[in-house]
Amino acid sequence: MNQIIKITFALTISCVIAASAMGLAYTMTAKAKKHNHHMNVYNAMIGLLGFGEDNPAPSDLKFLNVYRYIVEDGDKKFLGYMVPVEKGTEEAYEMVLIDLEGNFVEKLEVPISAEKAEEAQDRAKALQKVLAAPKIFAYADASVIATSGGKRLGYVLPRKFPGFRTFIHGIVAMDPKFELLGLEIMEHEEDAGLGKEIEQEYFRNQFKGKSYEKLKTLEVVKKPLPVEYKKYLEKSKWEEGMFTEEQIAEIRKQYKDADIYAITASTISSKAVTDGVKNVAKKFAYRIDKLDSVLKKEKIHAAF
Amino acid sequence: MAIKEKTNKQLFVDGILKENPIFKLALSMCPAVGISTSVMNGILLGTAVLFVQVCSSCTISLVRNYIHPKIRIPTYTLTIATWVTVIDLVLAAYVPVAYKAMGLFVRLIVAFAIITMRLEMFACKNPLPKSFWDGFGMGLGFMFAMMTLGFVRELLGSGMIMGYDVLGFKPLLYFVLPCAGFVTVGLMMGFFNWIEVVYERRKKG
Amino acid sequence: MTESEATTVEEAEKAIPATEEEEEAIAPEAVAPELYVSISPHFKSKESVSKIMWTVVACLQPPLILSVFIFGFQTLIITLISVLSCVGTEYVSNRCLGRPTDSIKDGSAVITGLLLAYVIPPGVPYWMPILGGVVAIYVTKVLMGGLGYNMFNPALIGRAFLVATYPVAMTSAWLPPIRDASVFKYMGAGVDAVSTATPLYILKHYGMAAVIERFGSLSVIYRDFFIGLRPGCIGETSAFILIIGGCFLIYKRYVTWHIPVSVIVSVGLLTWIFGGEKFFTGNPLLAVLSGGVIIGAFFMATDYVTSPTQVTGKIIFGVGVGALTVLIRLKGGYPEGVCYAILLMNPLTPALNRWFKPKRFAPEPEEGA
Amino acid sequence: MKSIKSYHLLVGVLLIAALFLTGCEGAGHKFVKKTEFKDSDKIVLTFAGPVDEVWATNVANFSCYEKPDPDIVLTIKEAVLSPEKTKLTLIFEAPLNTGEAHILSTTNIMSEGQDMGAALLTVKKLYFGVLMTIFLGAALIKNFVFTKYLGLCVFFGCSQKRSTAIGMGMVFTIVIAFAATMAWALYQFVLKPYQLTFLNIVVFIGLVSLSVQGVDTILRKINPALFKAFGVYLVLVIANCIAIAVPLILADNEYTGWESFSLALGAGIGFLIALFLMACVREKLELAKVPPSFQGLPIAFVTAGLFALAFLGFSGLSIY
Repeated sequence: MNQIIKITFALTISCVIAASAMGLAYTMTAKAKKHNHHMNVYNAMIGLLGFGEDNPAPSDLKFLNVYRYIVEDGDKKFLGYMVPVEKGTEEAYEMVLIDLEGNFVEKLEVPISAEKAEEAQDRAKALQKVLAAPKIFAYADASVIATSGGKRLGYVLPRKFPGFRTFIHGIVAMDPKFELLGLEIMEHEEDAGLGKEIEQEYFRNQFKGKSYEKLKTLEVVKKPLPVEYKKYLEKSKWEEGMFTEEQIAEIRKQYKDADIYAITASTISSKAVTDGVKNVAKKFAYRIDKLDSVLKKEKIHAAF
Repeated sequence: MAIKEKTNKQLFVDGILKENPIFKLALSMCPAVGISTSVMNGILLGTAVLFVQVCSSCTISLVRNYIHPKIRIPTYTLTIATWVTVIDLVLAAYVPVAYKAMGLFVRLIVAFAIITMRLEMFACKNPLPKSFWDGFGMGLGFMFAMMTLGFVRELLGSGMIMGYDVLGFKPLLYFVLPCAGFVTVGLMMGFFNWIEVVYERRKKG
Repeated sequence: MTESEATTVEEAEKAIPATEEEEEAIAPEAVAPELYVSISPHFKSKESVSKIMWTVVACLQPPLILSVFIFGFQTLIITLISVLSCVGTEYVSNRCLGRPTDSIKDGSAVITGLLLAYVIPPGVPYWMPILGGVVAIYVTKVLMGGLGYNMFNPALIGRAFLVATYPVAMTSAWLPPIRDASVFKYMGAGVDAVSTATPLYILKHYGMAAVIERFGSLSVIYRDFFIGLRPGCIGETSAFILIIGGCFLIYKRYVTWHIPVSVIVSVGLLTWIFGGEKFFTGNPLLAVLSGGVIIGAFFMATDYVTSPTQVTGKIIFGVGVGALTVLIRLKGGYPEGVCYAILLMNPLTPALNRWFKPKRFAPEPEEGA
Repeated sequence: MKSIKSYHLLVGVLLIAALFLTGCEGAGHKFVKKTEFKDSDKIVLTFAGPVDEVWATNVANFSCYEKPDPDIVLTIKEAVLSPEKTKLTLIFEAPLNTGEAHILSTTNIMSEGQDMGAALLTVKKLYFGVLMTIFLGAALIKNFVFTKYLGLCVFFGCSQKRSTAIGMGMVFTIVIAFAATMAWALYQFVLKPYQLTFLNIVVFIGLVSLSVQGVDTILRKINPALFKAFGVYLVLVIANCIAIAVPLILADNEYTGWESFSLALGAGIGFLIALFLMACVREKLELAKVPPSFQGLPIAFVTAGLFALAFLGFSGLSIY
């Protein structure tokens, strides 16, 4: 009996010590982790918009989040956009309900601060207050609109789409005319040596600069990637004087309307990414048009 | 076993060569096969294992007189799990790129046989400095083995070393594929056995 | 990739370290009169192993000759390189290990070389079969203890290795058959310049209609595929010649009919059931004639060492190969699955042998384990 | 134990797998028997009776969208009715995202002049199919041993003899299925809501040890014979990294309860298969004249590498 008490006591003590050590580590790292994640996404977005060391981002660059929800009221369905609006100097959020045909339905103020709006749980709590019982809402996705000096610089869309193995998490960036600014692959589980090549610059950068018209009919071709084009696409490997301005302009012109060259022996992964990007861009372009016209008509002063 | 008479230096060197956790003791094979696709991966996971091994060894060595023999193993597990959690959190917070590269394996350090084994065989019987050197040697031995494997696989598989293109082409894609890990480890083990035979022969002759 | 060898210190001392290409090793065989324990198969006929092997080699010649007329002269070169690579690896590694080098005379390395060449596309670069041969012989056979001990079919391991290492060449270096008797047509031609797609690839990705569009009406397809006029691996295309060779082996009783028949029947049957839009609408004849079913059934799955010895075991083995082939073909990531199906069934051989051993008349011994 | 021969077990496993494979499906509307995806761009509707051809082949009668995108109606290119008029195939312009549920609404269904009412159908991959995919994925396609390299210490330690391999594999399967399901519950209902996810590692490894202890006690009481045969392997389960990897994976991927169970069962069966195959080969290898410096573990590793090469054949396999 004595022994049991002794063992239990020892175990409890060690568990408490271990738990507090882990708790301490957790509290010390939690903030850094969040900040890191935030910076990671932020840097990816900045990079996609074309800013970098030699082309610093403007100081008034802002990323504004638009959250899309699906709202059900009985058997009626609406799209709910939670948009940041200008209200004096402060930023506030409004929920704009739009029916499936794109007509305005309702406008609701969401009591939430800009900081808290980034947390899914806080958003849900705030929305619960304005979208009362019979209405059900479900989060769909978030789109980021980059603005500077009151003008839109581009759209950044973090999305996931099906790949060859599992889902691919990527970020698609478009300019206000829906021309593709770039593609970043964040997470995926494609095969090493094969589908994994989708993270390579020579594949991702092929999407850069494709016009919206071209994008709609973008295909994957099973042809070897031209050597010169590949060199051009691998921007991080550029050396001083490798390309003259004219050469760059010429390559850009030559391949502007080219289809996507498939990764050798991984046509399925290449096609999955291409289809995913196509889908993301098409859906977003369609929706932002509808949303814009509603905002204009209803005189809602969105922050973007 | 003559472990107890060994000096600190011997303990350290043995961990790297004679009792190399991967090539000699054949423990903790999972990461050796799994993520030894590049030298960098080897260094990263090696550092993590080194940290956990040294910290756990020191902890156990410090409290070795207070551990009740009946709950020895649970205590080891708890100690290792705590240190693994700590390094897991730290890596995720400060070196997210490395954390992503290693995936699940950082957290799986908790199930690596080598660490538990060193605690049971060495740290619970020896004072702090000795346990420290033993743990340090074992950790470095693990790192060394991982780096060797990573070197072979990275060079043959993608023609690169530490991410730098040295060959300019990819000689044998097979070696970066998951399935190559087994064959590489098997061949390397055979190679080390052979080296040992040659070494012994030289010493005798 | 440096592999090495040595027995004991004393023996190693006597040995001269020999270095060659990728293997270096020392250690002569400890030659001592010993009780020879051999695992199955135990041959009781008058036929020696080497006679059987050389007969198989002879049976494998017609497909080679035909392939020269179908795909051009370079198939002969590829085959020669592959055979030389296999025999060379066997010789060098046995020499280094101190094993008797006359084992290359038994012809098994030649068979491996031939089969390896027969299951790679005709448009691959010439150095590729060298690599395949080294892996096939050294890793699969020599390391496992030589002839009779390999667990997997060496030629197929060679192929699987090449597919994993050079997926692009191994899945796209197909050539369209030559119909104008110009055997030097593709010599030196780049792969991309002439590459085409195999019927199974077209079937998997574009459907039956595309196959018919590409190769002509069904009756033409059956005729051409039976003769061997289709894109495919070097030695697998001609069902007709392979069947004649296989039947000769069966007639000589070097192999029994169980495995080939069960493989072919199960592939046909399962494709018929599951291969179409609806159940029972698949095309069994096309499934058997395209891809490597025939060569796999007659020459690979029947390999003495890696297939069961008893009738029940043989049939289960064959059906397993057929089922896995159809599974990979219809649902898997590759258009053809014969190679992997055989490789996946090979390790089951010892278990099948044990489960279906012939009835013993003596009382069952106590299980020691 | 003596009466159970190893191939009986194999047959049993196959039978269970076959049972799993024959699932049944529900419906969304009384006249619609079945809705399913086909290929990448088709949805097939099966009706309880023949429908009017004029109604069925008019694509304007159907509208379909992905569940999270109700505002974007997918374009249907063509509707094809089967000769017996009960099966309608809707062909879409673009490939569908079959991972997502689709909502398909129809105008009033016309069957032999009768109006059967409008239908609002949900088309999604069968939940059972999802479970099977997870199960087969863990057991074959992404076999933990041959493609994820986990549990190798136990894999090489216990694959010398077939009887050991089967014993270890079965014990492991039972323990992992039990532990992973518990881990899932604990993670979903305790750790996540209270934001204690940083305790994952400790809690999961504790749970595995507890399950081992639990199975040990239960087995000892209920079936001493079985315990005598399998008891030795129980301790080894803790040393197997698959046992800790499975709970971590299902926590990372937010699996549901059934999905977690399938994953754990698949992982266990996959481990059993790997052990069994390896044991078959290693028994034979013992008689082989393997070069001396490769004897033992090195050759076992090379063999495992060849297995992994053969298992590549399963890559990309998608049954559902």
